[in-house]
Amino acid sequence: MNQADITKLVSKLRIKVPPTHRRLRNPLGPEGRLNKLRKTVTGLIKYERIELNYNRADEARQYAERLISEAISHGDCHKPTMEIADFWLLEKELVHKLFKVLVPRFENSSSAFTKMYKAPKPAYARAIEKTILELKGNPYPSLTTRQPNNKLLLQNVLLDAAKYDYRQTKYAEIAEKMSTPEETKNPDS
Amino acid sequence: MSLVMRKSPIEYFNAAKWIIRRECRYLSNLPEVAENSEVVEDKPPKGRKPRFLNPTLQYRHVYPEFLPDPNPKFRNSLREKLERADMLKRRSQVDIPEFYVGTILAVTIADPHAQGKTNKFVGICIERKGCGLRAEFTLRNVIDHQGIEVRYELYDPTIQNIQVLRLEKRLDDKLFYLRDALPEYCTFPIDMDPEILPEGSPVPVNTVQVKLKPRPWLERWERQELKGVSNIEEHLKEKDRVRRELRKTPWEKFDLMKDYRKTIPIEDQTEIWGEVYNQLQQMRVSRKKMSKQRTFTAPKTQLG
Amino acid sequence: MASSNLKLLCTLLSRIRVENVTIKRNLYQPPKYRPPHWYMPKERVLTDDMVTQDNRDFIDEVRQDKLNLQTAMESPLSKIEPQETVQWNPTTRRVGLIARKIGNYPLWTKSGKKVQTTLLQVVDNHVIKYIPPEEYTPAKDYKPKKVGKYRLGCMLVGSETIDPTTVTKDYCGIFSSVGMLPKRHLCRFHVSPNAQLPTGTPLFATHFRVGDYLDIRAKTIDRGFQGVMKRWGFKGMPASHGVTKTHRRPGNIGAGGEKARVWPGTKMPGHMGNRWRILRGVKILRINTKHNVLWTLGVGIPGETGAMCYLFDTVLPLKKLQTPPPFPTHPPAEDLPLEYYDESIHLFEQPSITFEET
Amino acid sequence: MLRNLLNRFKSVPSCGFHTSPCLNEVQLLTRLRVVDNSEIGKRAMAEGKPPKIICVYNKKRIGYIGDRVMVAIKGQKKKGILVGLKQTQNVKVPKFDSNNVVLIDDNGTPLGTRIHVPIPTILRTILKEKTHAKGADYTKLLSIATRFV
Repeated sequence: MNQADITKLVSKLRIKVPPTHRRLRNPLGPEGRLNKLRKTVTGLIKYERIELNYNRADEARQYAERLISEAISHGDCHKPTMEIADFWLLEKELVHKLFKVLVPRFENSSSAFTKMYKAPKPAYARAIEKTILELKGNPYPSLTTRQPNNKLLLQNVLLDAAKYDYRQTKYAEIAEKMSTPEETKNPDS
Repeated sequence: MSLVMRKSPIEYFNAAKWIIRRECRYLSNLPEVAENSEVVEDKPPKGRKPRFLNPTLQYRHVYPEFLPDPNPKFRNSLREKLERADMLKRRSQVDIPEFYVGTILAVTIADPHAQGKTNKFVGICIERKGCGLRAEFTLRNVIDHQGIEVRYELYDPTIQNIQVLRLEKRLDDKLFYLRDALPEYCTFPIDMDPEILPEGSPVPVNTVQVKLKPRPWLERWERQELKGVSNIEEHLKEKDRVRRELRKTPWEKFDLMKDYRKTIPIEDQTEIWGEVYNQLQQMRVSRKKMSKQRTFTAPKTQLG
Repeated sequence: MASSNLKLLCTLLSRIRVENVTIKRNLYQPPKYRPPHWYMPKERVLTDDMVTQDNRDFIDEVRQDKLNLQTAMESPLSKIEPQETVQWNPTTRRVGLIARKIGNYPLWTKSGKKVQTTLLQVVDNHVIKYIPPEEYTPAKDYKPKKVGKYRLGCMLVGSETIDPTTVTKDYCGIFSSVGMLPKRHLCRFHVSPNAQLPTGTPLFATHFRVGDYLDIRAKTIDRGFQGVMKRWGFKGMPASHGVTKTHRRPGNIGAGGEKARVWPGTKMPGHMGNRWRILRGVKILRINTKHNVLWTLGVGIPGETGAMCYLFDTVLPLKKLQTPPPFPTHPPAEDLPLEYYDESIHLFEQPSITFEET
Repeated sequence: MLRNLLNRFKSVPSCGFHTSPCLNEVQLLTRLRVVDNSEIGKRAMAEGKPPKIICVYNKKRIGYIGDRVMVAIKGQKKKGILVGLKQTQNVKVPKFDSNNVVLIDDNGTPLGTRIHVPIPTILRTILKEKTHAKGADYTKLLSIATRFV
């Protein structure tokens, strides 16, 4: 059992973090892995919605979340945070976007900063799982269809009826309970 | 100040010895002036959220073993809770003081090999590791020109007493390089007297830089970016410098998820400290009262 | 003449009947997996039912009401008079518990020795059903005995109540037929008929006592496909001295001559772990009655942290129960001490250990 | 110069040697430090020819604390007891910076009259266990120790 690192303080991520990292096979080793992810994180911050392979998306998502949460908690006057932003964002104007646009956008949010969807696979082809990774609050139209008015669907109609019955029996029970103690009380008094 | 702590009149002689030793102390034994570098670190820069200023979070430096192992494979909230409760129970029986790597400690244990006797060891703490009830620390000293290290478990019930002789920090997290340093840097007298810091002062950082013995070394110290070693470059060859450059991993400090997987997030920490803060604080206060009482009562018993 | 012969032949041939046709089959038939007869498939494909938020809340409300009813339910044991219960004898087998492994930490004995312990939490255990020996036919028995020959009955125990909408209707049926909510884990224990318990009896960690020995059945850690060095502890081959490409390989796997084949059971690479294993004779050192946690000696309990394990009284002859345990189980009680300790264990709230001169 | 070298090294992929720390085990031909004041031991240490292990008297052939060893010292065979090891030790057992040995004769009597370094107290138990009623008495070693840790 190892001791936790106490020199650093980090905020908790709102996404599920696997216990170990993915290797993302690369001839340059861990350095090459980070270089790969840097490109993806830069793209995500720049375009706000990207489509890519699942493994890389899931890994890049964690780094993007951490980058934004660091930016939120330390601000742009903190030198180490600035260095980190400088490393992760290959296009330097995105550093401004991170601190000026994304930090105000996510400062008061209580959920994750990014969202990941499964992308449709091509039919009749052996394809790698594709995903769509996006920042929340992006200007593009939503990817999911809005919930239609489903009140008149059969299951809902039946459930409404069941609910009515259930409530009625419940009220009846409560009324019975209310009335019985009074009856028992009356003979006492 | 140390005179007040005396328990028996015989030790007045020891006190005199201490005062003399104070004048001709070893280089490493010199306590440095309290540095205010920490205070600068703690100052909240602009834009920081107020939750960073939660004072209970500072307890992580004093009681690091209360934080669980960050590996999610080993985590379980109930087990951690039970473990913390057991740790507090043990702490209520024995005073486990605040200490850091670099602090000089005296540990007294009941000796199972010599019945009815205790065994005291004085040394500098060179490592603190493990979490929960498994927490360990290692003491090092040079006795009779022989370097000796002893590893102790923090919550071992055979420990009778842990006394801080000099509370200070060093520049590095682990002081394993003392094994390869000249022996005077980790030589401490066995009958060393406790030095008491003034109330409320920050823990001083000892900025002494040790001198290493010539090679061969136990580890490749040149690759570890140590701050507490002064003469590392003297013993290096060109080959070693090249290898050091090759082995450097400058990208590692930007690996945000690696940091994240090694730490306990703030939200979890505030929960943990909120649970144990009150009890720890109470224990501290009662211990302080006890020690004050002792200082007043001890001389009376001597007279009587 | 020839045509009449032909006709005769035809009639003869038509009279031939095919009987006793033997079809050549492979002699080896792998045993078929026969699930126990109370088994029902549990997993269900979750679909979006397009239920309105209002109705979703209603479903939640009903579920919560049912859960409250179950938690408020009194243990059926409290209705039974203590005189009615049968006495325990060394041949009876009691019901077991389902527990979750929640981690390890050390305890110290009174002689100052450190012992590693594994913590097992008993979560929300209830008796679901008792199948008497007359009706019970174990699935795994390849020599089926006549029904009614079994000495032991079968007790179903479930742990951790779950949302009924997340499992199949069939699986829910096992529980709803006896008036319970579905449980995440369902397990059977062989029990003596006199140790049977009524449906809905809650089981606690106090079912076992401190100092007793357990058998623990659990699934080992799944390590995937592994080579011989990790799976069987082979030595491998040297890193140098002219060895090429055979550093972690098994080497020879069989001899020539008459035995020129690989013998069955040869240790080879393959899937490692994720198998049911029983660790027998594990001592209980400490019990917490509030959280229902057992501290057991040693770290050899199969599975990783968070794995489920089945606990029952040990069958080892030297470690069997000597004195009558809580029988058939410990009834729910309010005024229990918070923790029970084995007498060899040093309590953390006791003063430090000193070794007295003898 | 440095940059040239760097570039040359960078083109070569690094070989995957293990860099785990050594175990510091006491085994055959390990050099020891004699810590008592026996004549032969003092002279051997002064000449810079410390004794070598030629046999460890246990089943594992790796010396642990309190084990009996045979050493080759100044052309002679002597027996000794390991009283301090470099190897990582259990909790509360001291780890020394050198592998220390105290020379004894066949009866377990130490050759010297004083041990000038601390001795681990666990030796009290270990040596008592090793001493049998009619065999050698190793506990004599404890009486010449100056200090226990």
